[in-house]
Amino acid sequence: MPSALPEALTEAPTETPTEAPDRAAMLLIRHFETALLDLFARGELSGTTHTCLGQEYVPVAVSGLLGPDDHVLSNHRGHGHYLARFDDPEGLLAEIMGRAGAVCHGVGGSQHIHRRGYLSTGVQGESLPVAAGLALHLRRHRPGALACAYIGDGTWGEGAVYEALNIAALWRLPLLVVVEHNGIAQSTPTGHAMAGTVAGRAAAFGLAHTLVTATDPARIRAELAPFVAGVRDGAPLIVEFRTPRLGPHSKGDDTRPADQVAALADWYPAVAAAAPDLDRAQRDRVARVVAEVSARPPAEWTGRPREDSVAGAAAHPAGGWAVA
Amino acid sequence: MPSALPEALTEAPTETPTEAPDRAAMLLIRHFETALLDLFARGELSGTTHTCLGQEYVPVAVSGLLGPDDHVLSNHRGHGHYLARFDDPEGLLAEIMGRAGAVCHGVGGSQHIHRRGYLSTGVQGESLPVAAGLALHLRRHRPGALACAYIGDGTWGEGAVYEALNIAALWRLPLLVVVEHNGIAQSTPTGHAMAGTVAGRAAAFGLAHTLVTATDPARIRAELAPFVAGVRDGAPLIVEFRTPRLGPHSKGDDTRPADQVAALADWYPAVAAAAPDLDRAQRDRVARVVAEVSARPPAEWTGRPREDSVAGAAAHPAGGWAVA
Amino acid sequence: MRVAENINAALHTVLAGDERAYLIGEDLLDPYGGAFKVARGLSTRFPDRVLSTPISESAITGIAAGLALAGDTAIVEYMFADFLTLGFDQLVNFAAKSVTMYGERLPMRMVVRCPSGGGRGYGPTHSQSLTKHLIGVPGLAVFEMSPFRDAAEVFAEMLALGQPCVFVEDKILYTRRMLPAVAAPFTVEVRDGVAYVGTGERPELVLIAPGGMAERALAALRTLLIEQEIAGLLVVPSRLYPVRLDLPPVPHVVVAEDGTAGGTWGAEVAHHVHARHFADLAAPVTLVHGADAVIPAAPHLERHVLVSAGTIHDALVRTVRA
Amino acid sequence: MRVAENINAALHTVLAGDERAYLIGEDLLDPYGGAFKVARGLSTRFPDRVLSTPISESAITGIAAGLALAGDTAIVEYMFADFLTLGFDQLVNFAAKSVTMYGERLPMRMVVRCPSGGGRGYGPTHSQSLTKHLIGVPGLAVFEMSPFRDAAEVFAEMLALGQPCVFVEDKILYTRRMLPAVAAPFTVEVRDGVAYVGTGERPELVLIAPGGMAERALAALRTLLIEQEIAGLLVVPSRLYPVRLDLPPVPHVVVAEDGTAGGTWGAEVAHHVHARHFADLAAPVTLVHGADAVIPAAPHLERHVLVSAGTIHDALVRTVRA
Ligand SMILES: Cc1ncc(C[n+]2csc(CCOP(=O)(O)OP(=O)(O)O)c2C)c(N)n1
Ligand SMILES: Cc1ncc(C[n+]2csc(CCOP(=O)(O)OP(=O)(O)O)c2C)c(N)n1
Ligand SMILES: [Mg+2]
Ligand SMILES: [Mg+2]
Repeated sequence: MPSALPEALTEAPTETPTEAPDRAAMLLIRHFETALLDLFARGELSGTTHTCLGQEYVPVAVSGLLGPDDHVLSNHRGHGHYLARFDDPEGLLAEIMGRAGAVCHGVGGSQHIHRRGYLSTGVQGESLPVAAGLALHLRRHRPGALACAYIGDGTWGEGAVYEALNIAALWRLPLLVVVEHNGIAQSTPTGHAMAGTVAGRAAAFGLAHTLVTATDPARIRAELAPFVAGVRDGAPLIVEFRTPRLGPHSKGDDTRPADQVAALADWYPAVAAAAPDLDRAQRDRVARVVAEVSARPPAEWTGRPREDSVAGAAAHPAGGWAVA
Repeated sequence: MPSALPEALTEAPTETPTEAPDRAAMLLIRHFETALLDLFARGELSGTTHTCLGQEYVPVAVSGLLGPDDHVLSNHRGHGHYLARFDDPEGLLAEIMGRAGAVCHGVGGSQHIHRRGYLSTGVQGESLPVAAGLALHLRRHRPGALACAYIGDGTWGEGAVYEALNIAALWRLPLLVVVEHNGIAQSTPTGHAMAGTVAGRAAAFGLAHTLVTATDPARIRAELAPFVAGVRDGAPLIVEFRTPRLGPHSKGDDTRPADQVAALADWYPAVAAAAPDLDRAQRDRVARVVAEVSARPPAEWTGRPREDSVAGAAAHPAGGWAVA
Repeated sequence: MRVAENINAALHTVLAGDERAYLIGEDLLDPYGGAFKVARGLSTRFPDRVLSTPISESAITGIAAGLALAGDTAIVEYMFADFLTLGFDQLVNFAAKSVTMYGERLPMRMVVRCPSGGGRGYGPTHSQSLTKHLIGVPGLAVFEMSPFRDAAEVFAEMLALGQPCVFVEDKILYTRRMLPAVAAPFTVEVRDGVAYVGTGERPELVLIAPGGMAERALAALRTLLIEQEIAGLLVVPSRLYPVRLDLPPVPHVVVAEDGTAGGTWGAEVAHHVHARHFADLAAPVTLVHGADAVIPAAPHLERHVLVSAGTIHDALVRTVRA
Repeated sequence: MRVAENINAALHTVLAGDERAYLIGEDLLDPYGGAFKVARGLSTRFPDRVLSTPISESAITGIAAGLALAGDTAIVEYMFADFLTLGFDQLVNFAAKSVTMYGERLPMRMVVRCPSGGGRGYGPTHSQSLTKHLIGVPGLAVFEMSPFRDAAEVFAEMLALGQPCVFVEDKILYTRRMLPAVAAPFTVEVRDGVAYVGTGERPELVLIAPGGMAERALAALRTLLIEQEIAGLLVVPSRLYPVRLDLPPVPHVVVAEDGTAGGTWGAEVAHHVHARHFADLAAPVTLVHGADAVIPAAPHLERHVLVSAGTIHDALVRTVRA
């Protein structure tokens, strides 16, 4: 039915990150994500998880432009967003594994994380209106601060995205939308799901748009800095990254031909070759985190529903609830 | 809060319709709408109604481009859409007044009308996805036919509009969107509710767009004919009319300054002066319709819920239902 | 004072007393002041905190949730309750969930106001009472405006809950008097936000109804007393959900509400009553509600599907005599 | 045959037998075949009638309504039932209403399929059972997949109704066998689309549960029989709403379902049962459902809020012994 062809990535990442902290963060995220897929393969993780293999540099670049008062809204593919903002692989892994010390006590899991200045949710498109509300708050109470929402190319299918962009433009909200355009949504190539372009959508609302094809976080930050300053002044911005999704959507569900995936550019081999010690250090760090967190007891949900639950239900030790 | 100023109508209607049937249709709608406001003022109508005073020429122009297999989707301000498609003021007035012979037996009322090839609903934005579905059907079963949806400028606030346009563009659906941009939505000037432009929104999805400022239906049809032929070939089109809303949103709820409303161009005086006999004939026709329909008994709702209603409720003569 | 004015005054109170409070909705600016004029004067007095928006119910609800998560107080005005369906995802899957889904309680001061109900000839998409769809969402409470209780008090209660609340406002009630005089032998007593309208006699039945139904319910009880000499007690809670009711022991309980048949608020109340008062009951709780049908535009057809005082009265008689 | 395969086969049957039938949803194309693989093979076999869409639940639902109004057969696959909230307006305010709001019945062949329920560790927004919100919409019927009934039969029934239907598919059930062998002394009998699983003895109680709960419900009944020597009858309707059940006279009725507390399907069933069987009942209908809480991602926490066979069993014992 769709007439458009899958959109190929027009520019492949080729540069190596120039700054050491960027390399460190990217490697941390890479090894974290790889470790998750391993844990899944070994049956030690349940549920679902979406890794950002290949895209690690995006949040690493963006986070460097954010201050402590800024608010990040993340999505289903959010581990990189979190780790680039907080150096806390333990808290995140514990959340994903449901162990003690989990950022959200194991309730949210991979897709629903909250921490001061950070929030994710798993329903596509929901976050942009919320981001607009946060931006409205920040404009008044933390002038100069912004709300930064990450969304994928596929998320442009959702109407709520447009409702929020329209309002952000009208009200001149300090809203930064980071689009991780990886050419695919679950199994659907962007060309089957998006008519027109992201740039065109920005223009539709009179919003600034910039395309990023670079992959060195330092260079990206330098490119984006003046635009982001504009956001802080009330000019919402859409930053579109062209970036490769190297892994499956979730786990084991990649139906792209292997050669297509293999042809995607990966920043990792070059960085690992250029900084083998750092690579090893981060791999080891993640391995330690995995070992340490795996050994923790299950997370405790202190806020869990109690017997005097408002709906009058009675907790049952076997799980679930019953009302007579 | 909104920074934009109310958008003034950039071009005022000035031409007089050149073709007699167009004049007849426009005058019929004008007198129909005026009669409705009279009936309301006299307390003979209840509920709500939205007249299209000033905008009559839009559906008159558009309907002339439509064939019997085409499907029209109308909205809350739909009397003109209906009367331009069906020469049936009796059926429509009976619907609005809840009298025998009502197109929808008095159930739908002003905002919810269905007739072969025509459907309206009162929830903003709902119609475009439905129109896309109808267009999909028509493409297969009535090649060359199209779905034509009327929406207002304010309706671009709704996310469903964008979801549908994206899909219509991707699937090359024969969808014609007629935007009646009257510079206001209920009490809200377009500049307070729409960032960017309608043209920009069309471009966002790679859709064709054309702006109509003319007011002579014949001239408008000539302008639009090649575009509409494109729609029938699978190139969705957004036609944007700049048109004045001369009357209140509903009844008695116009908060615009009187001089602002008075400054809006009205095609009627010139046409009435140029064709006084036709004007009188249409006024008289409407008066007869009003008299005749007002004398009819109440509409009967043959499909009304019965005692063996699926939910097990029992009808009650005093109205409403009760279940023991 | 009319009910619409009372709600308007409550909004003035909230916005004046809390400089982090916002009102967000469509066509709110003066002189329009919202479709039902409940926002009158607010945009003039609090121009920065009354946000008149595009027609974007989903975004509006999400924006309110964002504000509330940041510690602000967000009140949303839906133009019609019917449009709650458009913001349902933001309300159910985001706002209500956010209070608990991040593992620790995130307090949110957020109220969604929605003009509800038929009787005005607005037709199938502008006349609904959708309360039923809002019942049983973890983290979401539902209240309804009642003529017996100052809206300012209800707003204070809702905001103190620290979780999203829906506030149902009956459109016909807007035009009615607050604290209506109730003719003898009935008197009104309000305890814990619940109005009890009775005769002082020990009631033979209890009739439970939300604020928008109270007038019709009381008319039915009065006829029952006069024609059948049966004393009933009308109970009007302002919090509809979670349900918590303190009822005298009676053999008969009836719940009357607007909204169509099936999955009703009344079924939830009945569940609550059966669980607590089964032994006292001579019959199961009777539910009175609108027909299992769309609400037609024509007034004579609309009457056929909506609940009237007569509907309730006959249900009361049938219940007691069964 | 697994349940997912049975539904897949039913979709093949519908699309093969009706060349106006469409399947519409996200990520449907082969080889992916939908998130839960229920659409497998369909896009290859019916490339023009399997429409894989952008992530646009609202538009998808509206498109289906448009097709259905034009006389086509439209089946929508939601990737997760949780996202019904996004299409709620199109479903409730347009599709369901269209059948009657234009004064004459417009038949619509439209089914919305939605993978529901927890137990997979997907977290708060991908684990819900939202049936409660779909109950009591005029013009909308709700069905649930049951291992005891061929999906093709249910599809035929839904499409014959000529009105929009929601078809709930439990995600855990997908992996289970169709027509599961039931160990003695229980046997299954299906009458009018309702499965009755009993021992042949006169039951002391009736347990009503939708298809996704049937396995846990039967496990609970079995333990009840073995440990307490109490015979129960399990009733598994495939049409959940409108409720119509044919029950033997018993003193105790229990309804078990997924979904959180409050405004449950069970409350609607209870209403139906109380209205018809009050005289036989020794106690009000007992409702078993999930906690009044979000569904956590971590499996050990998720278990705390979901209904297990143990929860049901204990509720049965408490009900009978009370
Ligand atoms: C409303 C909604 N519909 C469907 C899904 C299921 N889903 C999860 S991620 C995803 C694809 C998202 O694609 P994109 O936005 O491009 O992000 P990416 O996964 O490529 O990072 C889908 C369909 C969802 N989470 N929310
Ligand atoms: C979803 C929804 N929200 C709000 C309304 C109330 N409403 C009816 S018409 C209208 C204004 C529509 O403006 P526009 O689209 O410009 O059309 P116009 O009335 O100017 O013809 C509003 C807000 C509605 N009908 N539907
Ligand atoms: Mg993507
Ligand atoms: Mg307008």
